[in-house]
Amino acid sequence: MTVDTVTEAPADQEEGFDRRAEQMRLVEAVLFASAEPVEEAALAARLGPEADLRGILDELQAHYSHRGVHLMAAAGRWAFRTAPDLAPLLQRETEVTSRLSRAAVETLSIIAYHQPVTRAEIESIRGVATSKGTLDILMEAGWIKPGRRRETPGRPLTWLTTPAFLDHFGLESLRDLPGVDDLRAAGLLDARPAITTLFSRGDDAALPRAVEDSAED
Amino acid sequence: MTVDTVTEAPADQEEGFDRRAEQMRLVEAVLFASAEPVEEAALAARLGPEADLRGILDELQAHYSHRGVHLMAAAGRWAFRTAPDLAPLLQRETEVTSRLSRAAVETLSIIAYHQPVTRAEIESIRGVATSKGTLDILMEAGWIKPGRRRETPGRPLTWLTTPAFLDHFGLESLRDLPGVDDLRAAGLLDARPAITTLFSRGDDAALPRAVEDSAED
Amino acid sequence: MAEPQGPDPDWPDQDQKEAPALDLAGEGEPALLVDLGEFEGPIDLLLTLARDQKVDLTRISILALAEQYLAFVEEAHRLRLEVAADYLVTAAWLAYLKSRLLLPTPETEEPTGEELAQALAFQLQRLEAMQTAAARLMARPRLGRDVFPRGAPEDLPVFERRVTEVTLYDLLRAYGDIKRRQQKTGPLHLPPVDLFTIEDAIRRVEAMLGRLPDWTRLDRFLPPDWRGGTSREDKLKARSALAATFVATLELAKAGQLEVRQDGTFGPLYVRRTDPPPQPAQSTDKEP
Repeated sequence: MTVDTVTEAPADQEEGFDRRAEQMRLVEAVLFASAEPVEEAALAARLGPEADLRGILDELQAHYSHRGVHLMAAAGRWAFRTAPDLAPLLQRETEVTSRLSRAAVETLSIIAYHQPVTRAEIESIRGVATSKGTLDILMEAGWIKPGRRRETPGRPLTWLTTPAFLDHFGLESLRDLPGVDDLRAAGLLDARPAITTLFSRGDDAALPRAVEDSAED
Repeated sequence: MTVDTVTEAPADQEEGFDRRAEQMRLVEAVLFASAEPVEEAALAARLGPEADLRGILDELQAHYSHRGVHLMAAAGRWAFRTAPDLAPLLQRETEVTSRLSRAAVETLSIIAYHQPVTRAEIESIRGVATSKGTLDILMEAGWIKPGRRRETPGRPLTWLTTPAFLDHFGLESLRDLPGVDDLRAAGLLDARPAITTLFSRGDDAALPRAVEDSAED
Repeated sequence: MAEPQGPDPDWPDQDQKEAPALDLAGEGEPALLVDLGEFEGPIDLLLTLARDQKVDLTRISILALAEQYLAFVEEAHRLRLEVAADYLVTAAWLAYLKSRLLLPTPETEEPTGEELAQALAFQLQRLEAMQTAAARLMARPRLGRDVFPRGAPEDLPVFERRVTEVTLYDLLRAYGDIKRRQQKTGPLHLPPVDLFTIEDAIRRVEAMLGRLPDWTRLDRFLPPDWRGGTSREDKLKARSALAATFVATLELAKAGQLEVRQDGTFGPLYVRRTDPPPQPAQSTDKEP
C-alpha cells in the first residue's frame, strides 16, 4: 500500500475505508469457504490486531439480515446459514414412483369390492395369507383405512377404502366399481361352458360359474 | 392478477417487488447452500415459469461483484465462489492442483482449445505419444470426458472438457479460454495435420508410438 | 520416469528449458545437456531449440534448426546415450528436409523443401501456442487453490412424495383374477345335465319288450344316441341310460312283466318277456 500523496488526512481515511472494506471481504470469504463455524479468535488472527473485527462482523450481520443467507454466531463462532424463514421454500419435493405388488393390488381390490372386510376374509378370498406389510403399503398410499371391529369372536378389524382411493382411480363412488358381470363382459373374467368345466374338473380347470355371484355386493 | 383500476397499480407493483425480493432471497439461499454449481433450469423450476430468473441472477451477480464472494456462471450453472482477487489471502496448496505433469497440462489445454479432439490429434499437436495415464488423470479430476466418435476410419473417440473444467478455472464458457480468439484467427486451432503429412504415415497416429513419453505422470 | 528435476509442471518454464540447449555449444556438462527426459518429444525439443534463435517463430530458420537438432542427436550418440526412436525418426526426416532445402528442387510431385519447412514451422507454432495457452490456463485462479466453494454446504431437505403406479385396470384385472381362481377351488355346483330318467327307461323297455321274442341283452334297450361315444359327455349319457334302464328292468321284473338273466359274474344281462311260461331248465339268476 502506498502512502504517498500530499493531502494526507483524507487519503489516510480513504485508505482506511479501503482496508476495512478489504477486511470485510476477507471475513466474508473465509466464513463462506469454511466447513465449520469459525472462531472469532481465528478471524482476528487473520485480520491482524488493529482490525475492528467486531464492527466488521456486526456490519456483515446487518447486511445479510434481509438477504437469503444470514450470518449467525454461536458460542463465539461465526457461520453463514440460509435464512431460517426460507426453510419451507428450500424443501424440495420429489416424486418417487413405485409399483404395487400383485398381492397388494389383489388385496386392494378385495377391500374395494367387499368392504368392510376383515383380514381373515381377505385371506379366505385370495386363498393365501396376507402379510401385514401389504396392508401397510396400502395404508401408506392412503387408499385404505381401518373400519369398525366386527362383533364376532376375536372382534377382528375391518378395512375400508378411503376417498383418496376413489380419487386415484377416478371413481365417483364405490357404486361406480364395475360389477362382476361388467368384468366378465370386459373379458376380465374368463367364463367357460358349464359342462365342459364340469368334465375337466379332473384337469383342475375352473368350476361352473354358479359360484361367481356369491362375491358380489 | 387484477387489471382494473388506476389506483391499484402501485399496490400491484409493490406486491411484485416483494415477490421478486423473496425470489431473489430464495435463489441466493439455494446457491449458497450448494457447493456444486446449480443448473439454471433447476433454479427456474423452483421459482416457477413467470419469474424473471435471468434478471434476478444478473442483479445478484452485480450485488456480489464487490463483495468477498462472487456469483459465477459456468456452462449454464451458477455458484457462489470466493472472489478471485482474494486468492493470495486464501490460497491453499492442494493435491489436485499441484500434481499435474506437463504432459497432462498440455493435453488438457489441447483438449480445451481443440475439442472435440481425438487422441491421435492430440499426439499430432504434441508430437509425442500420449500415455494412457494422462487422460485418466484428467478424467479423474473431472475435467474431460469422452465425446462422440469421429466418423472416420477406426471411428476414434473424441474428447471434450466438462462443466467442472470451466468451474475449476473460473471460465463462464469455452469462449472465455485465454487467447482463444487470437489463436483461432491465427489458424493455430486448425485441424491441419502438420506432422502427419511430414512423416507421411498412413496410420492414425501422427508419430511413432513405440516410445511412450516417460516424462508423464 | 517422472521428471525429478524437470520444470514445475504447472508452469512450463521456457527459461529452464533453454539452459540445456545453450549448453549444446559445449560450455556445460554434456551429461545434463542431452537429458531428453526434459523434453516432451522431438517437436518439443525442436521448439526449445527454435526459441534459441530468439526470433519470431514465423521467421525461424528451419535449416539452422534442423542442423541444431542433428547436432544434438549426434552429441547424444557420441555419449552413447539411448535416444528414443521418435527422436531418431525426426532426425532422419530433418536430414531429408535439410537436403531438400539445400539442393535444387527435383521435378517430382513431392512437396518442395519450402513446403515441408512451412509445415514444420506450423507444427512448432501450434505447439508453442498450446504451451502458452496451458501456462495461461494454469495461471488462472483455480477452484480449490485460489477460489473456494461453499465450505459448509447445507443439504436442502428433499421430501419424497411416493407415487404408486397402479391403474383402475390393474385393480379390476386383479379382482378378475381372484374370481377366476375362486372358480377353480370353490364348492362344487353341479349344473343341470341332460340325463335319461327311470321313467323314460320303463316306458322304452315296455314298448320294446313286445317286439323282442327272446332273451335280449340289456344294452340293446338303450336309445341309439345314448349308447356311448368318445366324449366324456356321451359316456356319461350312456352310463345314465344304462343305469336307468337297469333300474327299469328291475321294476318291470318286480311287476312280473319280464325276466332277467345273467350267466356269470360281470356277464351281460339278458331280458325277456314273461308271456311265455318260464322254462325250468334255465337258471334264473336274478339280480337282487
